[in-house]
Amino acid sequence: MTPILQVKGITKRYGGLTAVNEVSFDVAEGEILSVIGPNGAGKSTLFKLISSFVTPTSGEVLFKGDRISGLAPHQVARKGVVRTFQETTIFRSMTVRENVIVAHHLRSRASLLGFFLGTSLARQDEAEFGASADGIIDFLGMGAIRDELASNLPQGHLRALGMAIGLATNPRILLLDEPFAGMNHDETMRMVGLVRRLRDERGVTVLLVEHDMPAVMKISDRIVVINFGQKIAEGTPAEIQSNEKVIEAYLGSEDAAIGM
Amino acid sequence: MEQILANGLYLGAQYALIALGLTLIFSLMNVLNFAHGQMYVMGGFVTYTVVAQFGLPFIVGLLASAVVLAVIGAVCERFLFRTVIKRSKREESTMLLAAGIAFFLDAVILLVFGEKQRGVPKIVDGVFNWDMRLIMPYDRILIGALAIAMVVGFILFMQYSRTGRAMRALAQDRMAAQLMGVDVDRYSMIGFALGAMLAGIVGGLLVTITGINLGMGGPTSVKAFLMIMIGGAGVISGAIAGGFILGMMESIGLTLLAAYGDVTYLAIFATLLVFLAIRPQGLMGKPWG
Amino acid sequence: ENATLKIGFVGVTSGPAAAWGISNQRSMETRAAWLNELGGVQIGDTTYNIEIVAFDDQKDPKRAIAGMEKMAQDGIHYVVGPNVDDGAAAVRPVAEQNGIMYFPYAFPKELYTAPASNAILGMVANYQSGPAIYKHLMETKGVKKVAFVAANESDPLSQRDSGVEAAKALGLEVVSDSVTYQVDTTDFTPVLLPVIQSAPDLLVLSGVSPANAPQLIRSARELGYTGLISTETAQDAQVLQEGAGELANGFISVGGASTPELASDAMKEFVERYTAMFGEYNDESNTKVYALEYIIETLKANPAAIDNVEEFKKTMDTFEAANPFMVGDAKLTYVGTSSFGQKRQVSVPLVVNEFQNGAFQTLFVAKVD
Amino acid sequence: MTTPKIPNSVPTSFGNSAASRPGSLGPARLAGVAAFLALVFVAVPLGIAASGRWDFYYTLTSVALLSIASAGVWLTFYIGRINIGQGAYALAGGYVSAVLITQVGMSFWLTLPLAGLACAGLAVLIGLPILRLRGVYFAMVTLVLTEVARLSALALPVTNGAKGITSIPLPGELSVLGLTIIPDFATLEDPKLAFYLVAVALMCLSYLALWRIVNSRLGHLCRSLQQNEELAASIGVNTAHLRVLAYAISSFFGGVAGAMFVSISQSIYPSSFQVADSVNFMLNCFLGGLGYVFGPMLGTLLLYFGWDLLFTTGQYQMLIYSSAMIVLMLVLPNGLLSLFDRKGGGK
Amino acid sequence: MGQMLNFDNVELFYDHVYALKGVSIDLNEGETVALIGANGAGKSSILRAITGLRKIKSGRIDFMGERLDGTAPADIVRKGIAMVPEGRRVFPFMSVKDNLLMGAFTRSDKADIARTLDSILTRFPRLKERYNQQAGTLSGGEQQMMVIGRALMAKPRLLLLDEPSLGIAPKLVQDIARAIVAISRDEKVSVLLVEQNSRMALSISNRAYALSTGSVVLSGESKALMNDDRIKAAYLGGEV
Ligand SMILES: Nc1ncnc2c1ncn2[C@@H]1O[C@H](COP(=O)(O)OP(=O)(O)OP(=O)(O)O)[C@@H](O)[C@H]1O
Ligand SMILES: Nc1ncnc2c1ncn2[C@@H]1O[C@H](COP(=O)(O)OP(=O)(O)OP(=O)(O)O)[C@@H](O)[C@H]1O
Ligand SMILES: [Mg+2]
Ligand SMILES: [Mg+2]
Repeated sequence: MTPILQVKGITKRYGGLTAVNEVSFDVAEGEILSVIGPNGAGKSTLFKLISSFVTPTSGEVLFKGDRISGLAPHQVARKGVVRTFQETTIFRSMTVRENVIVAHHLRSRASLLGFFLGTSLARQDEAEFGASADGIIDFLGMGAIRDELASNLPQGHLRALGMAIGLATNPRILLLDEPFAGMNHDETMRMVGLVRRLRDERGVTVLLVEHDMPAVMKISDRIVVINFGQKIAEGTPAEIQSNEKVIEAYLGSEDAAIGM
Repeated sequence: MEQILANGLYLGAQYALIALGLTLIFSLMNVLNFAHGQMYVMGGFVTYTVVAQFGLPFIVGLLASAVVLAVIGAVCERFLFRTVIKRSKREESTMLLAAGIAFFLDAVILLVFGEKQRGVPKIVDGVFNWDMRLIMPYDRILIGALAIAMVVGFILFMQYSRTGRAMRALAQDRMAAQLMGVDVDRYSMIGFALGAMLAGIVGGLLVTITGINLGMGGPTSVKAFLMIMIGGAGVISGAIAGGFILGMMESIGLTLLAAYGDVTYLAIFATLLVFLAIRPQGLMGKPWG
Repeated sequence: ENATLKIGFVGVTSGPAAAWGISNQRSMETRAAWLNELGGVQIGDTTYNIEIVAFDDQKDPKRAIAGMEKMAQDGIHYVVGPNVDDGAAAVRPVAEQNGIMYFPYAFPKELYTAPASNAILGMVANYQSGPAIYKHLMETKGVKKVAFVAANESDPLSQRDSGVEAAKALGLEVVSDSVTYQVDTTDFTPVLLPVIQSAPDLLVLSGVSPANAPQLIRSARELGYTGLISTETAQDAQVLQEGAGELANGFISVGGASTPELASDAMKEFVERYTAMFGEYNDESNTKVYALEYIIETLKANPAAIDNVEEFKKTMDTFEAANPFMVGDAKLTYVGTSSFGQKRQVSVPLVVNEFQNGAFQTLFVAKVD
Repeated sequence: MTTPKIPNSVPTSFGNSAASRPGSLGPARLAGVAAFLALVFVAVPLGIAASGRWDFYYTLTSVALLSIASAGVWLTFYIGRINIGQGAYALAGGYVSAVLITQVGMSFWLTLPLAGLACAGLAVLIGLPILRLRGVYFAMVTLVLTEVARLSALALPVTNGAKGITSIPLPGELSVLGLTIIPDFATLEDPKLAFYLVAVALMCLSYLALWRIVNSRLGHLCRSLQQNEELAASIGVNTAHLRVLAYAISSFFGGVAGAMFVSISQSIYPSSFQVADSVNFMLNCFLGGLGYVFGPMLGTLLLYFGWDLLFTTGQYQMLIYSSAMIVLMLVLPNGLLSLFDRKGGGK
Repeated sequence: MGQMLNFDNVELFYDHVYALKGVSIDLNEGETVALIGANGAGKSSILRAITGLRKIKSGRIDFMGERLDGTAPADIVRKGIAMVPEGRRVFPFMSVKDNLLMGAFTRSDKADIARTLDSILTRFPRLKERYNQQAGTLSGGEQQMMVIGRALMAKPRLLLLDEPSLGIAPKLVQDIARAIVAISRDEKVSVLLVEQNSRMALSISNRAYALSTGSVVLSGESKALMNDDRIKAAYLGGEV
């Protein structure tokens, strides 16, 4: 089976700083893969490279064997590689439902002119988007806040909304940047369940960046560890937890923190 | 060649001073002050009144312009901009306010100072003439030097004084400045007053050379916008660079393109569009969102 | 109680170009107040008080149309203004549809040439004064080479073009005519440098505004230019004095239609009354007082014209009345036949002045036909 | 199947009337539209005939046309760009129409859409580089654009330079298949009413289009762009394309308004639309309220009429006008229509 | 050890967000107190309320026996409270030197300021090396040192730190933790520490409060909390 996504020797430099340095890994279809590493290690940059928000200095990303590096972000999104943002990025002055509906853009069959004129195809589209949005909102358990203005939402719901926006684009691969941040333990565990269901029921491949180790260990099929832009380890959660390099660079040894 | 450079330098000095005030206000409050040109005109008229009507020395006129405009600036900030910024949903609302103030100042200037062109007598006579290669009247040299001195003074003030430091901090991070104990309201007001004052001082300086009239406001604002676009909005060094670059472009363009008629400004605008397409944030600016 | 005769004014009285319209409006108001004080004017069997209805068009042709509509609405048939080419052209349809005669201070010939017939030029056009001045200077000062500079705006540019044409027709050599400047220029040295280098005997500042004139003169002199400088528009002596001082000596411009030698007692009284009402006199009002006078006198000559401009037009061809503002037996008549093919211009004397030490001195006086 | 309901806490449409669904024509909205149409097409002419205030025709015609141009500016606000350059397109549209009529001999009615299209094309060319700019940078560049338009009109040969184009004939007859839809204006007793009717008809069409845009997917996408361009891109929106599209539509409105004005004044000069006009278009939008489709219409009405009404205050006109503007800004910084928010929004 | 800060039943809103739902905490002189809790729990809001950046809806805040709420932020700094805000908030286009001098904005005695500056540069030698560099170009760790130094320039009696470990590599986190301990010991400054890194926070503080969605859910001696099962589960991420 060929991997759905291949990252091949990708590098990104900003001036003198190498944010991502020769990173390579594959992602299999239907896999949940976490990328971890210290702050500033280059994880978000890596996601931006995969979703083509930034162009790599060298190296490339292949989606189903086709090169997607260098395409415009909306083209990559169109192919099914969709990213949510680390910062809670949503359309602030739209309601939850509007947010999700607008995110259905990629699925429109009618043209913009069609929508303008209100052709039957356009109306059909709108109706479908509405229904699908409601489905997604219910799936993520946000039914009660459907018509709330996004700027009024608490942190936790913002994350969920970010994910809903991502889902609305009908992605093949969803890139989640710190989806659990801002959630308490219970919420996190519920979210973990959701992501799992997403994969199981909708067949979405998930890449995520997360600092919440219990969650990462619980959810991931595999983990890639980045430090100073470089991949320093790759493996199952169990392998990573016992990897000396990772403990030293990221997880930290327990008494080092307390020993003062 | 020498002449072109000298002309550019002289123009640049006064432009830089105009742009400084505009960029200061912009950096502190994110307000694009449409009334900047009108403030400049106001400054010119105040100096005119003090010098030509009351017969007082030029320097007194200049001081009066500075004070009057500082007060106007402070009042605008305290009673108008502050309120609107607090209450409006979109930052751009301040543009409407600034435009309203521009109209208002235009009306006040018309009522108070009349519609005529005014000027004060030359402060120094004579022309510096280097072999016909470089011709520059002494009063222009003096005004140019004064303008450069003020630009330098302003930079030193912003760099080394407590107030200057506070304003720079305010411009870079309002919240952090507040945490340092900077009274942001007070310093916003001071900054606005200072920006208006700079406009007034340029008006006062130039009234000895170009005279002043009601119509100079709008075009001055547009030129000042040009300069801060070239240099980067909200950046002091950018404003200075923008001022001098525009001055040079004008000087060079007018000399080289004279034969082709009315195209100097078209050429400048076209260059600017191309430049901004390549470098949207200007020479030294930060990208703006 | 007298009836009221409303005369309109549509022009710019606010914003940057306020100066142009304000002198119009004020001279009309001064004259109207004066006439009313004298008991009004008798037209036909009725005695009227004059009321001036003024509309500020902000120098915007779209607003000028609104102003003209407003005049039509008020039943006004005689309007002074607008002050600029675009406004004057824009109000033409309204004026013609509503039977309004208007007196623009704008030069485009189409406004006054048939089929247009409702506009009457309120002053001497530059293509009339220009040749007179050039000719005078050719004869008295031996001028051979002439250079033109103009602001990069409609009115000055078209004045430059007709000036160049006139100069060429007189056999002058035009050494520079492509240099223009932005009205907001603060340093004219770079602008004038190439002009001066073309070494003209006469430098013409086409359609120069009072604001720019002193600076241009100053820059030219400071660049070492020693030739003649002239313009075909009116200037303000005080502005020249403040802005250029003695460097402006010898500067030739078209004066208000009255110099000390020409001014009658009525003109002197007008100046006094104007100054009393508005604080400061404006030399341009010497010219601008005429439009109202022409309207009233023509109506007196043919009372039927009071609400019928066709009657007014008929009267124009033969109209003649005493000119109260000039000494001697000067007359108010309509002229313009040679420029427009029909009488669509008020006859004001063409006074060419020379600036000397803070005041204008008459160089020569001519008449336009 | 239900059409999506956009709750009324989001001000996208006039008045936010509680029961209305912007995507469709509910009975309340239909009644409102009918009332509005009756007002502008029937009540106004009747009122003018009754009162004899014929001058209002031109005033209202101006308001209608200026509000079309303002609607364009509003649309650029809707994608998060401050546009102070609409005067440039109004001027360009005016010139396109004037040149086509006087030099090609084309019918005015044909030049009207052509002027709009030419401006849209121009907007694409200019928009491609400058729409990358944001915030005040875009605002300042567009301000300069107005000046560029004026200087170009002075410099280009086809525009007849400083002398302008004058004596442009009135709009001729518009007939389809031999059926006269609009009579030759020159044959009309007084074309004022005709101009008024054409102008308000254009205005209604423009606002209908704008309203459809805002309430269709295009509008939602524009809003997404306004709020977060990066996120919009990540959900597959071609942001560059959309920006240029919105800007082109906006300029189309400007061009049409400009062309229409030319036919009224029968002349055009480089100074026919200037920086002051561009600023006014922007102010109209602010004043009416940026969150409301009909904001620019109301803003134009108020600003334009405001000036006219103050015409009796003589030399204080400007002072009073600008003071009123400042006070309005202090009291209602989010536009006039934000008044409706408090009553109708109900949060 | 007298009571320094008393935060009594405080409620705070952002538009419609109910961020603090009646929170009470206190802090004694010389003490280091930690606030831990998930993102959005309201930790930063507590600091914003203390520094006056955000008005409180109800409740009261006292500092050294004087009422604090309602006072302007600038005056609060003068009373001796300095804060290192979330996300560091350096003045990016100012030099390290000017950034530090900004910290002493409320002080006027030049000689005294110079002394403080010296002691800070001695404590953070890295800053001395970067003295004239633009702050925006410093590395994250350096920036964090600098903003702590900047806060100390005000000679505060109470230092508020909002997530000083954010964006900092684990090794540097240790340095910063050590610096905090040293500062509170040497300068006799009380510290209110907000941290995501609960393990670090608990290890260097005397007492701690755990917050969840705007309310205090647990409080006590840090050592005790460290071994509390609930804390372990919710904040320490179990056994890693
Ligand atoms: N546009 C940019 N220009 C310059 N440097 C950048 C840019 N974007 C990121 N960097 C730098 O690249 C490095 C990696 O940043 P990145 O955001 O990918 O880190 P991260 O691993 O996601 O960290 P975190 O866990 O804090 O989110 C950092 O040093 C950052 O400062
Ligand atoms: N400016 C604001 N406008 C609206 N809501 C806000 C604002 N700032 C904070 N909030 C909300 O208030 C609540 C508490 O925020 P606060 O910043 O105090 O949390 P925190 O515990 O510091 O979280 P973090 O760990 O993310 O810093 C959150 O729900 C947050 O979304
Ligand atoms: Mg990241
Ligand atoms: Mg926080």
